[in-house]
Amino acid sequence: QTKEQFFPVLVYRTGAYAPNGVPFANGYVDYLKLVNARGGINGVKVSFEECETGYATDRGVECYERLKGKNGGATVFQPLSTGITFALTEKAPGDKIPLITAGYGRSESADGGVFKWNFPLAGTYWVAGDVIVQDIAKKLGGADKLKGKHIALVYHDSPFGKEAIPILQERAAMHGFKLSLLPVTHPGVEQKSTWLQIRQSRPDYVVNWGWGVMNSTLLKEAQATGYPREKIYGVWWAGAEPDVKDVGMGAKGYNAITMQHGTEKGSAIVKEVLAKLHAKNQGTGPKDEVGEVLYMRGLFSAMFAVEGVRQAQEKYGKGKVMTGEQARWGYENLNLTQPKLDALGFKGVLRPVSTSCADHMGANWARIHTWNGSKWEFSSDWYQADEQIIKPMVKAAADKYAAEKKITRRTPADCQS
Amino acid sequence: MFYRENGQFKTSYRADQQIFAIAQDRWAILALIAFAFVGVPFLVDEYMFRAILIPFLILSLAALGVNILVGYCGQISLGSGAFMAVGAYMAYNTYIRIEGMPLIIALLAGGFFATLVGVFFGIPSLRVKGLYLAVATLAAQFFCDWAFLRIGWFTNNNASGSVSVSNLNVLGWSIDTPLQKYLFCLAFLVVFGLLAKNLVRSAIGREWMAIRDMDVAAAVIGIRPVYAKLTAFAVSSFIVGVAGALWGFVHLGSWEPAAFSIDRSFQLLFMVIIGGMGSIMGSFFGAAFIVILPIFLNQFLPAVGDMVGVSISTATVSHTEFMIFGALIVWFLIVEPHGLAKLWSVAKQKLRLWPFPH
Amino acid sequence: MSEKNIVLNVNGIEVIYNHVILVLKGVSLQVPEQGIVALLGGNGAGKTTTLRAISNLLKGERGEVTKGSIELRGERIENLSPADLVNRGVVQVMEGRHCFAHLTIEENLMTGSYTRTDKGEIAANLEKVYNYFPRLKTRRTSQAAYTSGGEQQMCAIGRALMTNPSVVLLDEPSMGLAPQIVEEVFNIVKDLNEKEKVTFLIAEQNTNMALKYADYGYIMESGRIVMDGAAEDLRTNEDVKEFYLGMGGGERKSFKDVKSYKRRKRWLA
Amino acid sequence: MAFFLEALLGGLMAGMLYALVALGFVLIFKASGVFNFAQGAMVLFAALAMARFSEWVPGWLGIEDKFLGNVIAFALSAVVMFALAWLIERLVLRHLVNQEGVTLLMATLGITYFLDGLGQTIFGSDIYKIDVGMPKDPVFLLDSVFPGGVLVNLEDVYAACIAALLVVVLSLFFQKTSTGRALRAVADDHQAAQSIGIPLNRIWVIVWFVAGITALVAGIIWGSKMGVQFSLTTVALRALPVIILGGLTSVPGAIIGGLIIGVGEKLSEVYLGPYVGGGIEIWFAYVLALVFLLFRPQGLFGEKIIDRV
Amino acid sequence: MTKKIGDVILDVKNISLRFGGVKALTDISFNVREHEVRAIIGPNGAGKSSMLNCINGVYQPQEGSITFRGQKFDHMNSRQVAEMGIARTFQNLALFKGMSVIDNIMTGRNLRIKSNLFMQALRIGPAQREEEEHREFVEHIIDFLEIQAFRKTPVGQLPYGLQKRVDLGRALAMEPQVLLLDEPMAGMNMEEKQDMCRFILDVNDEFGSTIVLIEHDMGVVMDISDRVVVLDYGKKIGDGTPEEVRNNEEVISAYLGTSH
Ligand SMILES: Nc1ncnc2c1ncn2[C@@H]1O[C@H](COP(=O)(O)OP(=O)(O)OP(=O)(O)O)[C@@H](O)[C@H]1O
Ligand SMILES: Nc1ncnc2c1ncn2[C@@H]1O[C@H](COP(=O)(O)OP(=O)(O)OP(=O)(O)O)[C@@H](O)[C@H]1O
Ligand SMILES: [Mg+2]
Ligand SMILES: [Mg+2]
Repeated sequence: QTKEQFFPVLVYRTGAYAPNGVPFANGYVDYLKLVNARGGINGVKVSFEECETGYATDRGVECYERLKGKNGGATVFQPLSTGITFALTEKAPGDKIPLITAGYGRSESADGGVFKWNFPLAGTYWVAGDVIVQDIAKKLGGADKLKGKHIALVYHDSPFGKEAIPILQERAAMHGFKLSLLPVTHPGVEQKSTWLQIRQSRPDYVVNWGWGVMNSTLLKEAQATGYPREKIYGVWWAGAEPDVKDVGMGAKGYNAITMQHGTEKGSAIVKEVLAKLHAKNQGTGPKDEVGEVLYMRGLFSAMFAVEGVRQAQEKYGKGKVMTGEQARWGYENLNLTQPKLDALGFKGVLRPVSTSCADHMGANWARIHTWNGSKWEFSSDWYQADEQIIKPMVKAAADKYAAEKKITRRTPADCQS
Repeated sequence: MFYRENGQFKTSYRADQQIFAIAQDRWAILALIAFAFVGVPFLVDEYMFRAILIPFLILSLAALGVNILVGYCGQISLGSGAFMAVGAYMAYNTYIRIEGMPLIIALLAGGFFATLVGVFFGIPSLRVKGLYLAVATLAAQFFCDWAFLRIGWFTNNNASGSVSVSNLNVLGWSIDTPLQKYLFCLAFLVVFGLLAKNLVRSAIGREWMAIRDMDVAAAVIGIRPVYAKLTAFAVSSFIVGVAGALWGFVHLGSWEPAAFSIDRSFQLLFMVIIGGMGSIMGSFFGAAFIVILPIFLNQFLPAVGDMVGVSISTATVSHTEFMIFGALIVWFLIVEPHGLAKLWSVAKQKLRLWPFPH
Repeated sequence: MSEKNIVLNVNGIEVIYNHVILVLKGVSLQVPEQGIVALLGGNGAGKTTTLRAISNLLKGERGEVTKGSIELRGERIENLSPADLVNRGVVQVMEGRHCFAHLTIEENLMTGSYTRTDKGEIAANLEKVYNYFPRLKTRRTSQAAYTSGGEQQMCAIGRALMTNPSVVLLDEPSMGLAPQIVEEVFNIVKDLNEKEKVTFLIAEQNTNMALKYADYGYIMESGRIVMDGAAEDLRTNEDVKEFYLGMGGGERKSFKDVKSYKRRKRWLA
Repeated sequence: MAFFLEALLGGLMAGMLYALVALGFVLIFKASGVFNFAQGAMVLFAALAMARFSEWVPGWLGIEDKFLGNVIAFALSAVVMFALAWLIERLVLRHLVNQEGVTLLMATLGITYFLDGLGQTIFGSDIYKIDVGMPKDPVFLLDSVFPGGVLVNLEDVYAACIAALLVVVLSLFFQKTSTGRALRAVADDHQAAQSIGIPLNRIWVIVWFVAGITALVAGIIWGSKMGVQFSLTTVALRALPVIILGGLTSVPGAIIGGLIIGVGEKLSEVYLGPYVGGGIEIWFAYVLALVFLLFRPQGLFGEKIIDRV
Repeated sequence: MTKKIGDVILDVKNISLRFGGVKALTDISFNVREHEVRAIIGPNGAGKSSMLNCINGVYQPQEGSITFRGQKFDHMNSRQVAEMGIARTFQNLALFKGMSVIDNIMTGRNLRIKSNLFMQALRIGPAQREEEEHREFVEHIIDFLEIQAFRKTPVGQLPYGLQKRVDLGRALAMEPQVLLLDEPMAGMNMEEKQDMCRFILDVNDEFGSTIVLIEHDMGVVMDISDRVVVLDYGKKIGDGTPEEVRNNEEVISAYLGTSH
C-alpha cells in the first residue's frame, strides 16, 4: 500500500484578491508537483487538493474542515489570509495540525512557547515594519535623522493591516518621528480622501500596508496627487507584479520590502520548474509568470511545508507518511542551512531558516526592492530586524494571549517532545 | 391519498390554533426535531457538523430573525450583519469582562445589546420605506463595521482587532466537540423557532403583517405603526444578535468585523427571500439553500469533471459555481416567486389532492 | 347570432392559477362583429379570468389556459402577446382601474397611444377622450394616484380608447361610478359601437345597465357559463329578474325588506 | 483655503463618478421598477469586455492606431451589452412579469452571481488596463493665489464632463419621447402597461441596453482610473447613498446626490476623520443620506411616495 | 320598524381640506345621530372619501373640527379614533393581502388584546385564553358574513366581492359604535347587494352601531338610509331625509340626473 503525504492548499483564485492569489497558488502547487517529479520526500509521494476560500474567513474555515481529514489527514495548512489564520489558530491545536503562515499571520505567534502549532516562518509583519524603518533611516543617513520626521501608514483596515501598527509605534517612540495612521476600507479602491490628507500633511514617507487592489489604487492616487513614489514603502504583500503592472511607469521608484527572497528568474529552482513541469505541459498557470514575486513566495512556502516533513522523517522514520503532529515537530526543528537551500535550488533566493521551540519564525532578514517601471530590482542590502525591539513585543503579546486562553507556557520538557 | 386532513375535525379553537393544524404535519415536525437531536449525531461526521450543520443552524436562526423584520413586518433591512456583529462583540465583552459570566447569559446579553442598536437604527423606518429604508439600514452596517474596527474597547484592545473565545461551557458541560456545539445550536434554534412561531401567530405578529401589507389601513384599525415597527426591529435584532454571538463563539471561535460584513447582510436577506418571506419554515429552507448549495457545487463539480475525464481547475469550479448558483436563484424565482416555502406548500396542496386533481 | 361574423370565439377554455386552482371549467362564448356582449355573474364566477384569458394577461397572475382555444377573426391568439393583441385592435380595460400612479392623467392617456404613430391621430384621440370625459380634462395635470376612484375609472377607459381599438374588453366599467357617469359610460359604449363600429365584451355586475345596452348576454357561475341568450330574453327570465335585477315577483323590492340572505338559485340546486 | 478647495473639488469629482454608476440604477428603476442589484456586476462585466477587446482587437485586425482600436473595442463591448440585455429579457424578466419588487430584486441578484462567474470565465480574473488616453498626472491651478496651487486631476474633469453629458441625454430621453413615457408606465404597473399594448419585452431590452451602455461608460472611466478587476463591483455600494439621497427615480437626482455625497464624505473624512481614527467616509455618506431621508423620505428629487386608501 | 334614533354622536363642523390647489372639501358641516344610517352621496371626486379620511385621521383638514360624543378635536389621531370605537371600510380594498381571512379579521380585535409580547411569545395561560376568546368572536363574524369556507385563504386570492365582505368583517370585529362604510357595494350584483344591505341593517339593529355610508346605488341609499348628505365639488349641496334629497333641485341636477 503506497500512502501519500497530503497537503491541502487553500487558495483564492476568484474575487477581489484573485490577481494576487493566483500566482501564489500556482507557485505553491508547482512546487508540490516538482517534489513528486523529484521522487517525493524520501520516496513518499505527495498529494494535494485545492480549496477556494475567496479570502473569506468562513469559507476558509469550511475548506479547513473539509480537507483536514482527507486522504489520510492534512499535514499542514497555510491559510493565506490573516483572518483565516486567526480562526484556524483556535482550531488547529484541537485537531493537531500545524499552520504555516510564511510572512503573514499573527506576529506574536513567533513565540512557540505559547503558539505551539503556528509557524510564521521566515518573518512576520513586525520584522517587515522594523526593516522598513531601518531602510528609511539608512537613506536619511542615520537613525538620529528620523527625529522630527513624519511617516504616514496607509493600511488595509483589517487585522492584516493593523499588525503593522505596534512595531511602527514602538519605533516612532524610539526615534521621535511622527506616525500618522490612515486606514483604508476593504477592498481599498476608495483612497481619495486619504490622499487629500497626505497632500495636506505632506509626510516624508508613506508606508503602504495594503493588499490586492489597494496597492495599485494607492500608486495611482499617489501619481494623481504628485506624491513621489520613491518615498513610498510597501509591505511584502504590496510588492509584487500585479500591484504595479497596470500602473507601469507611474509606479517607478516605488519601494517594497521583500522578505528573504528575490525574484530571481534565473535561479536554479525556476529553471528546474520550467524544465520539469512547464516544458512537459504540467505547469500551473502561465509560463512567463514563473519566477515572479508571488509565484516564488508560493514556491518556497510549499518548500517549507515539504522540508518540515523531511525533517520529521528524520525523527519518526524515513520514507513514512507523517501525521500532522509529527510534521509539527519537523517545523519546530527546521534547519535549512544555506548549503541545503542551495541544493534545493534556492541559491540566491533564500537565506537560512532554522526554528526552535522558542522561535517559530526561524529567520528575520529582509531587503528592499524597487520597481523600475517594468520589473523589480533590489535596491538595498540585507537587513536584520532588531531583536531587542521585537522579542519583548512578541513575548508580551503572546503572554496576553496565553492569559486570555488560559494556556500555560510550554515547559522545556514539552519542547523536547 | 394519505396526506389528508379528512376526518380531523377540530372541536375547539385551541385545536385549530395549534402550530400545525394537520396531524400529519405535527407528527412529521416532532419526528424531525427528535431525529435532529437523536438521529443525526449517529449519522454525521465531523466535517458535516462543523462545516455544514452548525453554520446552517446558526444562519437559520439569523434568517429567522431577519424574516420577522423583512418578511413579517415588511421593513427591508440590510443591517442584519451589523446586528449580528453587535451580538457577537457584546456577548464577547460581557463574557470576558464579567468574571464567571455563564455562557448562555452572555449570548443573551449579546442579543439584548443588538436589540438596543436595532431599535435605534429602526427609528428611520417610521418615516422611510421600502428600498429607501433598505439603503438607510446600510448606514448601520457600515457604522458598526467601522466602530468594531476602530474602537479598541470592543475588542478588548487587541492590537489586531480580532477577538477569540475558548473553553466554552454551560453549567459545567463543555461545549467543545462538534457534536456538543451542534446540539447547543440546535437547542437554541428550536427554542427560538417556537417562540418566533408563537409570536407571528399572535396579536403582535398580525400587527406586523398588517403594517407590512397596508400601513394606512392598519393605522385606521388602531395599530400603532411606531410600536409595531419598533417591536419588529427589537425582536428581529435580538434573534439576529444571538445568532451573531453563536456564530462568533461557537462556529468561528475567533473573529474580526469582516465576519459580519455587508456580504453577510445580503446573504441573510437572500435567504429570507429565496426561502419565503413571512414564513418561519422559509427561513430554514433559505438558509439551507444558501449555505449548502455553494459547498455542494464546489465539491460536486470536480467530481463530475473527474467522471467525464477532465480535471477542472479551482478557478473554473468557483466561477461555474457562481454561474450555477445565480442561474438557480433565477430559476427558482421563475418557478415560484414566493420562495421555497411556497413551493413546498403548493406541493403539499397537490399532494392533498392527489391522486384526484381538481 | 350566426348571421353576423364572429370576431371572438372562445372555445371550452379551462384556466388554472398557480398550477392548482382550477377556475374556469370549460367556458365557451362568442362575440359577433359590432356586438355588445355582456358577461354577467356573481363574485368569483370567473368573469375577470375569462377576459384575462382572451387578452393574454393571465401570465402575470401565474395563471394559464390549459384547455380549449381562443380565436380572433379565425386566428388562434392564445400565444400572442398582449401587445400583439392591441395591435390587432383588442384592448382590455382592467378591473380595479390600474392607472399609472406616478403619471399625470394626461400622461396616462398618452401611454395608451404607444402603438399609434400618427401625431394627428393621437391628438384627435385625446380630444375625443376629453370630450367624452370632461372631468378628466380638468384634472389632466394631477398625478393619477391622487384622483378620486371615479376619475381613475374614467382615466382607465379613456386610456384604452387611445389605442383606437376595434374590440374592447371592459371589466366592470361601472364600479365606483356615480349613476350619471355610469349612464354616460354606457352611452359612450353605445356611441362607439354605433359610430366607430367597436365591438364590446363587458363583464358587469350592474346587470340592469348591462342588459339595457347589450345585445347578448352570458351568465357565469363558478367557472361555467350557466345561461346565455339575447339581452331581452335574459331580462325577462324569472331567475335573472330575481337574482340579478332584484325584481323577484315582478316589483322591485326595497332593500330594506329583503329578509333572508340564504337563498339558492334554481339552476344550482 | 487652497486645501479646502482641493478637498471640495476632489469631492465634486468623486461625486460625478458616483453619479455615473448611480445613473445605471436610476435608469432601470425608473423604467421598470426593478432595483437592479446587478449594476455593479454589469460595470465590471462591461469594463472587462472593453479592457480585453482593446487588448485583443489589435491582434485580430492588425490595427496599429490606438484610437481606432479603442473605438472598435467600444463598439464590440456595446454589442456584448446588447446581447446581455436581450438574454436577460428572454431568460429572466419575461418570466417575471407582474411580480413584486423584491422578487425582481432577487432575480437581479441571481444575474449578479451569474455575471461575476461568466465575466471571469470569459475575460479572466487578473488586473487589466483600459487606456483611452486619459491624462494621469496632476495639474496645479491658481499657483499665483495659493502657494503650491490647487491640485486638479484632468482625468476627473474629463470623467465629470462625460457623466454630465450622459445625464443630459438621458433626461431628455425620459422626458421627451413616448418611449420614455412608456418606460415610466411599465415601472408603475406591468400588467396595465401590457394591457394597453406596451410591449414589455422590447421595453426591457431597451432599458437594460441603455443601462448596459451606462455601465460601459462607467466601467471605462473607473477602469481607466483604477484598473479593471473584481473590486470594480464594489463601486455600486458607493453609489447607493447617492441614489437614495437623490431619489431612486430621478436622473438629475443622481447627479446632485452624487455631488452632495462626494463633497460630504471627502470633507468629513478630511476634517472629522482624524479626530475619530479615520475611515469614516463610507458610513458618513450613508448617514448623510439617511438624515436627508428623514426630512424627505423619497429623496431630494424622487417621486413622492404615494399612500392612499 | 321602530328604531330609537338617539342624540348626535358625531358632529362635523366647517371642515375644509385642500391638497395644494385642489379643494377637496370646503366648509362641510353635518352631524350623525346615534343608531341612524347616514348616507353620503355625490358625484365622483366630490370629496366623500376624503370626508371619511378626515374623520379617521388619515387626512388632516386645514380648518374645522370634529366632535365625537361631546369631545372636540381639531383633527383626529387614527389610534384614538379606533379606540373611541369608530371603524371603517375602504373604497379600494385595503385588506392585508398576505394574511388569511381569519387573521385579517383578528386584526380588528387587536386593540382589545392585553397580553404583552413575552406572554404572546410563550403562549402561556392568559395569552392563549385571550387568543381563543377573540377567535370565538371572530368566528361569529365569519358565520354572520358567511365566509366560513374561506377562513384560511389568503385574502389576496379571493374574488372582489368576498374581499369586500372581509373588509366589513374586519371593521365589525372592532365592535364599533360608529361604522364608516366607503362604497361597500361597489362591484356587486343585485343579489350580493341585497345580502350586503342585510348585513348592514343587521349590524345596525343587532350591534346597535351607527352607520355612515357612501354609496352610488341610489336604490340602496334611498331604501336603507335615515338621512342623506349630498356633496358636490367639495361643497355640501343637500342634507335631509331621502325624500327631501330626492326632490332637491340642486341635487337632481348635480348628481341624480333626471332618470331617478
Ligand atoms: N391570481 C389568482 N390566484 C389564485 N386564484 C385567483 C387569482 N385570481 C382569481 N382567482 C380565483 O379565481 C376565481 C375567479 O375570479 P375572477 O376574478 O375571475 O372572478 P370575477 O367573476 O371577476 O369576480 P368579481 O366580480 O368579484 O370580480 C376566484 O375564486 C378567485 O379566487
Ligand atoms: N391625497 C390627495 N392628494 C391630492 N388630491 C387628493 C387627495 N385625496 C383626494 N384628492 C382629491 O380630492 C377630490 C375628492 O376625492 P375623494 O376621493 O374624496 O372623492 P370621492 O367623493 O370619494 O369620489 P369617488 O366617488 O369617485 O370615490 C378628488 O378630486 C381627488 O383627486
Ligand atoms: Mg372581476
Ligand atoms: Mg371615494
